[in-house]
Amino acid sequence: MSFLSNFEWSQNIFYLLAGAMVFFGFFTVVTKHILRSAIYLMSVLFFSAGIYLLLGADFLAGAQVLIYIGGIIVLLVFAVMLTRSADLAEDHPPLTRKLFGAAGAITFFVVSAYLIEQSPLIIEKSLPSESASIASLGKSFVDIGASGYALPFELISILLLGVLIGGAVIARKEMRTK
Amino acid sequence: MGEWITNSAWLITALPLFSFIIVGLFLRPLNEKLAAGVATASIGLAWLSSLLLASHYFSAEVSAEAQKTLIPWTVEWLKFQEGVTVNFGVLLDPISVMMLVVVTTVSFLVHFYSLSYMHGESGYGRYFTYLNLFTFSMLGLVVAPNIFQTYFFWELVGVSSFLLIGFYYQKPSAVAASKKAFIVTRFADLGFFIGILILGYFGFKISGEIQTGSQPLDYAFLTHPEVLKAFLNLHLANGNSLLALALLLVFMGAAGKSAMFPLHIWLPDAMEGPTPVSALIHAATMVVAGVYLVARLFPVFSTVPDVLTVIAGIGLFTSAFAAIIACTQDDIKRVLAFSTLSQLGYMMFSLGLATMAEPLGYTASMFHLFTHAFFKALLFLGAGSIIHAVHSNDVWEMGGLKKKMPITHITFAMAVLAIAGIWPFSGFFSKDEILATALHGEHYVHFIGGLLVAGLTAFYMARIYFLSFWGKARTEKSSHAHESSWVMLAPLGFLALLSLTTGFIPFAEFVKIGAPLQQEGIDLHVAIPGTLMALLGLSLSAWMYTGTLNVPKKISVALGQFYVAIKNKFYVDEVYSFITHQIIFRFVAAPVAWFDRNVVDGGVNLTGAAMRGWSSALTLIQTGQLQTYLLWFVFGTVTASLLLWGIFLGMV
Amino acid sequence: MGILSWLILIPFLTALAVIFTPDSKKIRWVALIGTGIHLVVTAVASWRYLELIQGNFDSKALFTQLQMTEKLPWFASLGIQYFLGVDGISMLMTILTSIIIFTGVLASWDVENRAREFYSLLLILVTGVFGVFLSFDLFLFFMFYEVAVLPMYLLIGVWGTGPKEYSAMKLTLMLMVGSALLLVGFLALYHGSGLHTFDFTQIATVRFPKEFQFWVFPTIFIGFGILGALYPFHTWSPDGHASAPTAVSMLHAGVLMKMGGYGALRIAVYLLPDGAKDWGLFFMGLTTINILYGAFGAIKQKDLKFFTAYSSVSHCGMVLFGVASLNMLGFKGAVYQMFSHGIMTGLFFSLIGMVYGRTHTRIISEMGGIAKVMPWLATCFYIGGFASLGLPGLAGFVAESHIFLGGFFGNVWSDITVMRILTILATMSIVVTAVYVLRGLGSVFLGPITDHHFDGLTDAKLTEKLCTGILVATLIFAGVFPIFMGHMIEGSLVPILNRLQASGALAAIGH
Amino acid sequence: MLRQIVLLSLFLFSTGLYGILTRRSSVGLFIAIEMMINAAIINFVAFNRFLAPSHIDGQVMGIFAMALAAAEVLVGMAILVMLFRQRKNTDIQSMNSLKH
Amino acid sequence: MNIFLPELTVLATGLIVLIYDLFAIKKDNSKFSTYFSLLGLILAFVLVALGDSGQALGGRFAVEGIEPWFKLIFLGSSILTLTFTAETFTSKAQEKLNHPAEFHTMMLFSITGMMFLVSSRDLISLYVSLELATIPLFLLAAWTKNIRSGEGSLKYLLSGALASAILLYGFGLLYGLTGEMSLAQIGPKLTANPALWLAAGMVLAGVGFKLTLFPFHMWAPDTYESAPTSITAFLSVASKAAGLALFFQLYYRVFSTHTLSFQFIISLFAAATMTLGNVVAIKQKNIKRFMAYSAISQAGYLMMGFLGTSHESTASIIFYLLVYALTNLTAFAVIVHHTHNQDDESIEGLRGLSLSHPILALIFMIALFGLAGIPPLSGFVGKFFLFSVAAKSGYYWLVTIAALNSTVSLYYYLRIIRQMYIEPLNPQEHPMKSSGLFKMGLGIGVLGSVVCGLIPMIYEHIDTNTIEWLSTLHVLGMK
Repeated sequence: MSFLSNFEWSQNIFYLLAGAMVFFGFFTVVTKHILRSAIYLMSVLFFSAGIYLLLGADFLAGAQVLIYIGGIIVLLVFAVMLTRSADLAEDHPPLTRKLFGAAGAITFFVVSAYLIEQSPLIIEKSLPSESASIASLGKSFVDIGASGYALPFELISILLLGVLIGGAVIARKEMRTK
Repeated sequence: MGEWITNSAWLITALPLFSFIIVGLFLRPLNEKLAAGVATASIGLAWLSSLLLASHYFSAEVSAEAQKTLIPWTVEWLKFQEGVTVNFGVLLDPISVMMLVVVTTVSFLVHFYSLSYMHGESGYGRYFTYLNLFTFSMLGLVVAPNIFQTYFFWELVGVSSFLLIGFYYQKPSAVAASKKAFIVTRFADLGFFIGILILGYFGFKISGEIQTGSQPLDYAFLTHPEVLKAFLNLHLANGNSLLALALLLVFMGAAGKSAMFPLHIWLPDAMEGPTPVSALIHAATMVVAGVYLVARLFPVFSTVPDVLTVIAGIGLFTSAFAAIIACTQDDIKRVLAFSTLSQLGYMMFSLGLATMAEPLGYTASMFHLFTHAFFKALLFLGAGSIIHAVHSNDVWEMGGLKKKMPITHITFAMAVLAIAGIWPFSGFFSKDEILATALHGEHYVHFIGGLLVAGLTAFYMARIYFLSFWGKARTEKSSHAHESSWVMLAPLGFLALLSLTTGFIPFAEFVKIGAPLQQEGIDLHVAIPGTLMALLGLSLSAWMYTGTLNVPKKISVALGQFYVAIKNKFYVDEVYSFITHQIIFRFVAAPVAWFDRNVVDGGVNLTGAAMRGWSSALTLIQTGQLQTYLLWFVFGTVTASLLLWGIFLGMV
Repeated sequence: MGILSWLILIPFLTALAVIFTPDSKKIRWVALIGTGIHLVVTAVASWRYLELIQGNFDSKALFTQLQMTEKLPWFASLGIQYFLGVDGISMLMTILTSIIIFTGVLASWDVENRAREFYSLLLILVTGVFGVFLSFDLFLFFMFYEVAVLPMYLLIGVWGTGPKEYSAMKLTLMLMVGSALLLVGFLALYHGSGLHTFDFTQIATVRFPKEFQFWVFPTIFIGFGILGALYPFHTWSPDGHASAPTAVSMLHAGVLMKMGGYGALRIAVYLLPDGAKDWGLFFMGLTTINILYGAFGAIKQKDLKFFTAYSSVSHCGMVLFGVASLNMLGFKGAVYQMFSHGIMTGLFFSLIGMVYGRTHTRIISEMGGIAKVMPWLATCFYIGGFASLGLPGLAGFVAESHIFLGGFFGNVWSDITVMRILTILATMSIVVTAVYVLRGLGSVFLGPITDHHFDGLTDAKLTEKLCTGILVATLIFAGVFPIFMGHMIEGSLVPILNRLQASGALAAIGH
Repeated sequence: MLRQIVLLSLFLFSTGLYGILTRRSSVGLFIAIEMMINAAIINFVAFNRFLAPSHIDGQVMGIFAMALAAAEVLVGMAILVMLFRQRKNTDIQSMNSLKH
Repeated sequence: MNIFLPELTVLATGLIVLIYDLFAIKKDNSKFSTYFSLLGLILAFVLVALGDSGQALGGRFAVEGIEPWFKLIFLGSSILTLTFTAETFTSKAQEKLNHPAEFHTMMLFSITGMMFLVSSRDLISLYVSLELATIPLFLLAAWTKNIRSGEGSLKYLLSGALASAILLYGFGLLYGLTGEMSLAQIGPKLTANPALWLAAGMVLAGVGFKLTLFPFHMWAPDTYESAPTSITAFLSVASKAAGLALFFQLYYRVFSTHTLSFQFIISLFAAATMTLGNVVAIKQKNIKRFMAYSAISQAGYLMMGFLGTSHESTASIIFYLLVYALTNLTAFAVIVHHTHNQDDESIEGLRGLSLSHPILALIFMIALFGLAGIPPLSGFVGKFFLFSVAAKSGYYWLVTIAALNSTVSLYYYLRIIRQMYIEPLNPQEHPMKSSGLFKMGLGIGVLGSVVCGLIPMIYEHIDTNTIEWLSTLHVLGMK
């Protein structure tokens, strides 16, 4: 997937994707209907998968589409259906809540942006065309050497197992009636 | 033989202490009679040994060297600090031996007298214990070699008088009187203590430069000539001499104990105590402690003449003031109390007039103290025997006791003549000497005042004599009064004998100070006017109080308001109680108690309440809204980053 | 295990013994035996101490001479040791505490309600007090200091009377604020000295800079002052004592408040001489208010315990007055006053407990003329009263004359005229004390019996006679033979004085 | 290019933040959280690509972050369902019974 | 292989308990799962205590210096928590816990996460183990499955999600600034620039959430109040210890060269947290919410330890954490026992406990005095060392605030002791019998909270470990 290597061509694709993401991102949090917001989130995730491709992380893009869009969005939609919040009256929070929320988010954005802009990010001068291959990614999951990440891989498996069991216990309807 | 007596002089003081402990702790609960007996015996022993000591001390070969003061026994009581140590001990010099004799004599007689007077009273044993304690502390005061020991026993005397005045603690008036006596004398002792502080500090400074081999508070040190010179050139910030201030403060203590004018209010009320107590304490011993202190420090006082003039002034005023009031009192013991006040005034002003150059006043005052102790004790004991018989103090309820109580009558009469200053009796000689000092020192005001007071004394003494003994029994109680038992009469007789003979003792040889005295014998220029005034007083009183008693009524009506004022002792007591109750208690003690409860305490409660208020305010930020929590979270992160960045840039 | 550790351990073991005695009737006997043994051991210790020093001390000493010391490393990496030692002052204070706890147990002879916890808490409190007087390591000192303060809450809260929760809470919190100040002060000392040790005989070798001393001295002095009833911080004492049961207020006023004076002298003045010089006059002024304020406050009190509490505020003010006058007389007076006031207040509160046990009221106006019915208690009360107004022949006079003389002699570093004026004001307290003592005692004991069902009251039982007898005997002994105490404490005060002079210009007082 | 990506991820993060702070429905909150985590992952991938292309640490972190996000949402939904069964609504702003 | 042993034992126990539950015949198997989990935890505890330091997975997993102490605290607090939760499965109170097997598995997984958190040496495993430690707790907080615990756990979850998102972003920035993932490399490469401080702020937020520091503590009271009491105990001790372990990893490894500029912000956080915790606790009525605020104030005291620059400061943090864990768990043991038997969470419910259950009241009093920092208990010794550390680096104003705060804390602890000792007996108080396990747990707790302060060995041991640990890291100015 080296066609992304020439630079200025990928630049405009990036702007396209970024624009879409900004547009849909904004609407996810602003729309009144919860279902529409889930859909917008899906499109934001989709475009971010595009950016991963742009950045050469193609496995990650695939994983993104699979896990995020396939898993989480479906889960969210199920949750919306289960809690019948779809026919919930428009979810419009009180004005004070909005103002405070906006103030918080904007200050966060401005401060972080300013601080990040101020700091010199060390950029690798030579941009090697060949991005890391999927094989090396897979190997790193099981490599117990210094550069490998076998440990987190195991931990993730334990966590997911635990969460599944726990989630089941919590979500299940209790046997004896209250 | 001589040394043995003087060296065992401490025994005189120790005897009452041992008997106090034995009687107080062990005998009293066992059997009261035995306790009283032991107490009286120990004082008797002390009396005999003091007589022995006096005879030895004033015998020919010892008194050859003038005023030889010796300290036979001393022990280190407390080392305050390097240069300031207080030793307790016994100091023998003419006035202290004289006082030893006076105190032990009167104390023994009062003990003996009380055996029967207090018979049947509840707390009989307790009474004798307190009497022993008093005698011990009085003797301790008398023989003190330094001013600190004087102060030590000064307070103990105050406490024992408190205990004895308040002996009938069931009677509210006795309780109030004892409390008043203690507090007033305590207030005076405050001045005395501050005086000691000043003398102590500057004495310590001076003892640094001048080596006298004695501690700063010892009398030997204070009366040492160089030390006095050093003291004199110490001046206060405002210029007048420091020694004057110290001595004035010491005099304040003396004035309190000897009930001089401003601090005299406690003595009349002290009559609430049993009469033998008044005889011992408020006639012969305690009240003269002030005069004794001034006499003891006389060499120091003489270096600051204007303090002496102050003393003389107060002395004269007190004697006149008391004499006037005495004429209007109805309670026989109150009259005697005021007469004591006036005689003390006599002694004080005679001391005030004396100087080292012509020290007649000093000897006169001591002589008067000596004689007065005996006839005033006799008067009190006589009055005691009357009250014992008539069961009331009021002179108007007595009358016609001449026939019923012959011995008391005779002895009482002799005492009246003695105090009036009629020739053969001792009062004449000592009063004459005082008037002589006033005359020779050209202190005409004091001389005339003295004469007037002599007249008044004769008048009021005769008044109570005639009212109680002459005429017919005015009340039913006095009609069947009968003579007291011999146990009470024997002391009266002995004291009467003493008031007859003591006049003739050549006092000047024994007790003298400073330059030797020139003239001898009785000075007619003084004797004649004195006796005339006395006779005038006696006759006036005879005229008024023997016949139909309407003359005094007419006079009292004539004097009107002035008479009422005198009768109420010029309202001095009311002024004092106003000051203490209305001003001190209402405007100082109560506000302090209130201030503490509300303001200081309130302050603490306020902080507590503020904390609780702050806490309930702070709980409100926990609104329960998750999104508010998250808002805090975000702002927390932002501020943390900015702060860290700020610190890094060195801004914050 | 030296004798000093035994002094701390015996009360603790007695407390355990009390907790585990099966029969509740025997508890008080166990407590009595325990404190009795302690009294004997203290006597042995003080006898040995007197032998060790034989009354001679080198007057040029700059550091406290400790006897019978015990040193065990505890948290060695921080320089904390289990370091016990004794010098004249702490020996005297141990004797005082031992007497007070023995008589305290006697005075609370008929505590029935949960006696087991009462006695064990009381004994734990006393263990803390002994620990404070005997330890010479700041950390250990502070640990025992708080162990001594904390049982007060439960003792007053459970067994007290009147608004007991409020006063227990106020008392504990104010004393803990005091100990918070002390904590800051001790840490400042520990880190300021740079010696990495809490042992304050070593910290004494360090000359702290002046500005450092300027702020550390008041922190520590006020920290101790709060316990020693310094003027604005004394408000816990009237409430605390009024609500506390007899033995607790005996211990508290008699001993705990002395820890304040002891600490001020031992730590604040000894370790921070320059600070003491800067602040000496200020605290002298504050304590003068303390003395007069306590005295005047006591006149108008209605409750007998408030009356005694205000009088102890005034007397403790004298202790701190003596400490603040920064000269040998003032220090000696302060230590005498600590001892004499300890015994005096112990006597007072035990008697009030006994009177309350009979008349079931502490309001002065409700009682009258009960001397007729209980002569022994009345006499002891009067002896206590006379001791408190400074009658010669009793302990109070010796202490007061020292303090006032010390105040008058003044010191080189503060303005002498101001000191003299303050001393004269303080001396006036002897009159005011006389007024309130005689007024209070007079209206309670003398005069006709006001309330007829007082007629049947009984006089002191054997235990009560023993308790008051011991205290009265000590008062008289200390008053008549001050030489005995003089030898004991003179040697240990000299170093404190030399350090004051050494740090200042060498103008010794007087000569 | 890197700065733009970081800015973009920051913008996404802040919009997610806005979503969390204002949304009434709980599911909306989870949606916002997903967006924030996604922004963080973009960051990681971008840094990996531009700063340390030789290693693939950033991408590994991305994958693990996704897994964790999934786990988080799962737990969230479980609790939400249990809560919904009893409260019958999922409005987060009405859940303030626990306060002060 | 052997340095993984403790973690693996805990994991294995979790799995075995789970599998046993699947196949066990359907009777109340809470007995088995409790005892088996206890066995596993004790075994792990012994393995950690005896195990030696070393590295594995090429430096990704290491056990050095002070870290075993963290593991001991995690395991110790979970053992104690299990001793007093044993009875909650069978209690009749409204807060009865069911599904014991899953409960224990969740807890064991969370402990594994904590242990890995301590030993992981790179950002990824750090973040994953943090999540593994926290997420099971969200579920455990909702275990009683009623509205209250649901709301509480939801708040906990959402705050946790935001915190982990911000932390993730912070880690991203750290990665962005250095291009490294392993902590050992990031530290030296971190040059001071604004983005570093943004990352530091975000890290502080993440840690603050776990440690309940001032602006990030808001979730704690609500979650502590609504969660099952034993989980509240676990949260207040183990999860706080995990937060501290996380901050240790980042403060001493990642920001090791910038520790000085952290000092001021840490002192602000410490002062704010302890003051808020103490002041608000005065007014609390519910015992669990009260313990929440008390735990918040304790976090404030803990932060004071970071102000020092000598080995004593780190040693005193660990020592105080150990003492706090023991004392807090003893207090919670009594609270759990009381709330489950009387089914009453208010402080008034404790009225007259000293009359009905003298020993229980005495132990609770000892625990409260330990928390308040009263001698001779080890709470006092721990607090004293912490204050001494802050005083050493000149923060006298903070020491004064802390000392006054502990006096305020004494006020509200005494208010509870007053309920127990001074108030008359609570009429509905019916006698409570305690199981052997509960007594044993209580005994350990009380013994620990009294003995740790008196015998110096524990502190000395921690101190030597710290010196050795600090020598391996070259932290700015640390010796």
